[in-house]
Amino acid sequence: MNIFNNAALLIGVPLLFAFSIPLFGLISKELAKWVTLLTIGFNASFSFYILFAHKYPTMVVMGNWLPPFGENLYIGPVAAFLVFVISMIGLLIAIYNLWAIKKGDVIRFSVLFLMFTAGASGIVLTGDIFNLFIFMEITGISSYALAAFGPERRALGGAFKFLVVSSIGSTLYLMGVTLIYTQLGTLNIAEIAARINQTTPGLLTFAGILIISGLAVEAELFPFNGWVPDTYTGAINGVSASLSGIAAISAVYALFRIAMTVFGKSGGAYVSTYGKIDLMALIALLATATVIIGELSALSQKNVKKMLAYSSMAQMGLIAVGFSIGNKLGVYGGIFQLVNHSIAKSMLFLIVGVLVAVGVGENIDDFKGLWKRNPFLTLTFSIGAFSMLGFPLFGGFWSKFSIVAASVQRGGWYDFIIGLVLFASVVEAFYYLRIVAYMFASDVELPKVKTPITPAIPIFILAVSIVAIGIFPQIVGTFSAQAAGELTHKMSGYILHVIPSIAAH
Amino acid sequence: MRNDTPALVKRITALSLITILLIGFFLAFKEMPKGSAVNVNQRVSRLYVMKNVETATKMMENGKFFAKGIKPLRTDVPYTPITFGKSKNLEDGAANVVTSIVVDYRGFDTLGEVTVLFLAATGVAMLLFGKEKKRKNKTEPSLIMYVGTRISFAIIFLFGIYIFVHGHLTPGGGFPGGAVIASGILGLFLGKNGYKPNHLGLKVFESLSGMAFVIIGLTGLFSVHSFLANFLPTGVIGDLYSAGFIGLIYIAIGMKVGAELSAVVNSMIVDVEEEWS
Amino acid sequence: MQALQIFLQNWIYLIGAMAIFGIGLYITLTNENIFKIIVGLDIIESGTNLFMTAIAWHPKAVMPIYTATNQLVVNGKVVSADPLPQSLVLTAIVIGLGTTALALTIAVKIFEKYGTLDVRKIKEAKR
Amino acid sequence: MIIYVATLIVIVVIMLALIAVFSKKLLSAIIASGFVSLGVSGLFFFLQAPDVAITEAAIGAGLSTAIFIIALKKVKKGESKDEE
Repeated sequence: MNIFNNAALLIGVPLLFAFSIPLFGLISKELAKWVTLLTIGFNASFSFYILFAHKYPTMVVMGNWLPPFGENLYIGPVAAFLVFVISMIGLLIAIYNLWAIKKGDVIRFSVLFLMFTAGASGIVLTGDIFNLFIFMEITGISSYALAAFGPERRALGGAFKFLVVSSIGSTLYLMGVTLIYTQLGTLNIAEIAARINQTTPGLLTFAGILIISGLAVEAELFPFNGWVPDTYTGAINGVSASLSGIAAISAVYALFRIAMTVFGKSGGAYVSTYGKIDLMALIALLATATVIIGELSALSQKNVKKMLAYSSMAQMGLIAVGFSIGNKLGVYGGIFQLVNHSIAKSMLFLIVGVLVAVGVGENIDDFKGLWKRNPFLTLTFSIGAFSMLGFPLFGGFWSKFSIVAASVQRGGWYDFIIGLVLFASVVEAFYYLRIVAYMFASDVELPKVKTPITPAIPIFILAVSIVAIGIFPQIVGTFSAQAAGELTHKMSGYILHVIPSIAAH
Repeated sequence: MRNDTPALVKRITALSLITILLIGFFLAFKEMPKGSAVNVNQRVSRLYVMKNVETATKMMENGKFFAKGIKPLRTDVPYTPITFGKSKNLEDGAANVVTSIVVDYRGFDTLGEVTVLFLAATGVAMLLFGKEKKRKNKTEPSLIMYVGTRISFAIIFLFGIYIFVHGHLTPGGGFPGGAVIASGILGLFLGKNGYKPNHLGLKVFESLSGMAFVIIGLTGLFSVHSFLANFLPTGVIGDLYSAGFIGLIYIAIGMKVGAELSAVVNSMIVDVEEEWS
Repeated sequence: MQALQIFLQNWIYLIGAMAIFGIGLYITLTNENIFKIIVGLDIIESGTNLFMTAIAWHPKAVMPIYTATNQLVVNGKVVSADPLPQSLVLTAIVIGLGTTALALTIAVKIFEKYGTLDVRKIKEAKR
Repeated sequence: MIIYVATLIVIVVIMLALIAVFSKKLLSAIIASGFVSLGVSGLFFFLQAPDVAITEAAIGAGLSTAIFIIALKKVKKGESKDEE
């Protein structure tokens, strides 16, 4: 057991500064934004240190009570890597916010954005099933408020819908957790995971369904994703970017941490779960439905933001399909796709944000002839679109390829699922390429637009990283492979790192 | 659901959904221990009640805690009897076991909980941000109301403070204490039209008490090498000055919750004109 | 009479919690008025809290607070109600208040901007 | 014996919740939900959870209802228009 308690600063420092930002805000509005930026920057550099000094797998013990008695954070390969990704995306969006958020209550917006990022990191880090609920609520409450922020009134309807669906979801999650507690008498993920076969199958299955439907709300899986299009379209673009680039990926991680580590059976060629029905198969079905519904709905959208929202939904479905295949290659593809999606989708939303701000607009027709108006944004948008489609030389290629290969490896009815997913990819290719074609091949003559410098920095960095991942997939690949090892072998990957004394039995 | 779904269809769908959910719950309840079968001794709370987590930790490290089939032997953990007003230097000195769990054994949850409330208050204030309009109530509250709320505020305030200072001894604690203080401030709003609390003071108070919580946590990290660890002596169970840092944290929580909820009430009551400039 | 008492001890709190939960869910799912939806969420919250406290209780439980007369441990066995779910409920109550306050704020803003509390009209106004 | 009192309270609470379902006026629905919270906080005493009971009474039944009513007051004009 490797304990590195200073990693608690990943949560402690953002909290300290979130509480003190109102005081900084008394001095100046700009200072509040910079404090947020620097705090997220601290998180990014600290997680970079953990990742590259190879400090993981390690554990943080809270209040000196060792698990399973107290609460703990667990930093395995998945958590270390995802916290780094979340903090980096958060940092880049914070840079964008320096430029984008000028009106309204900037100070409180900064507080909420900071805690949104920290909460998402907390979801990834935590080793306690109830603590996961708390972090879900931290991320949730800040995202409801952030989604409702903005001068446009359409933000409010989306935020309200999100709030209602999400609160019902978290209630269901809490009830599932309580049901498990009645039988096992513990809330620690590692102990529950080790003893999950001691519960009765009916209760276990029902609790699993409750927990998974609660987490599926934020992971945007069908049928709990009715809020996605309205909320993403209504929110200001920086918030949409962070919802799809930060909140969604932490929620998907939590979903599969529960499904694979807590409910999963280890030892087979692929992960399946205890209980009367196989929860992984259930998730696979939901995810496939999500992919198909998302892509088909995206096809008919006239508004680029709404299209991106549906596409985001579909991508989350694809990620979930990758994870739910349950073999190592599938999880590898899922995590790779998670990172690609997070980078590309947040970049696309930021680009739309810049385009709206400089007066181009957010409808597909407004994108006509954009190449002549602003080559930089056109190029970066195309890079993002190509990565989404999985073109070779772009990040998305490797992940989509691994997911397809994994499902072929697994065989059985996954052949059918991957057929449907590939069909949906064709639909996706159609609507993304339509925009790209509009941008390049239209001869509409319109005045040029300038790119503001500040938001161009994050967009540029994200675009470069997509191309870099496409050419050198091992940047993400090494970590994804380690992460896949952790998620598919729950005993050696997770439980023994948290409660080593279980090994004696 | 779709916009144009008729009300009847909507109701039937909702009813069937709820029925399925409730049937699932009752099937699950049948497998759940009920009534006298609920065995607290099999749960991790046994260790919290007996305040012997440290013993259990040692047993776990020696490999004596888990039996064959990974069943935890929680009932095997030895205990020393705890007498109210006599037992000294327990690992957690709070007489109220719920408090000891909320603040000490699972203090990290509570930090998160305070954050959730803080974020909710921040969100409310952010959405209702704008230039203040004058409140125009038709009727001014009577003099009795005015004087009465002012006098009762002092009593309510004291009662709130009592609740959170005694959080480790009696039922209550930071959250209800803060809520009581906020309801006192709500009374002040009702007592006088156009009542304005000191906004700057509230803000500073809220920030400082929140920071105090985190700083207590960080002190634990740098003195006992664990975030939110109890670094003060725990004293005699039942004394006012016992239970280590629980009192301090509950004071911080109480003040923070009071300030936050008052801020929520304030931003809800005051009419503002939105400005995007 | 004895059988009835045992039945009630085993089931009444769970049945009550589920009934409150179900009614709250029904309100939330079927109503168009934003305030009614939030009332539904509030009631769901109460139901969940009751459920979580009910699983901590057994008929011979005492309250989990050490006092001069209250013995929590008798013959090496804990006889009090389970304090852990109770502390979780404390958390859930506070989180529920936060959600309610935020929801109400959004509702007030929606009324300011759309002039209605009807969810359907908000959607129509958007297009 | 106390279980019969608890049963009675449970029945009352369920009826209050039903009032919240069927009431036409928003104010009565809100008050009913406040009383549901209050009833539940009474049940917490029978469930040997005084901490939870105090918190629920102060926060769930007290402040939450107060915030509801303040918000309702802000949209008072809309209520008569919206109710069919």
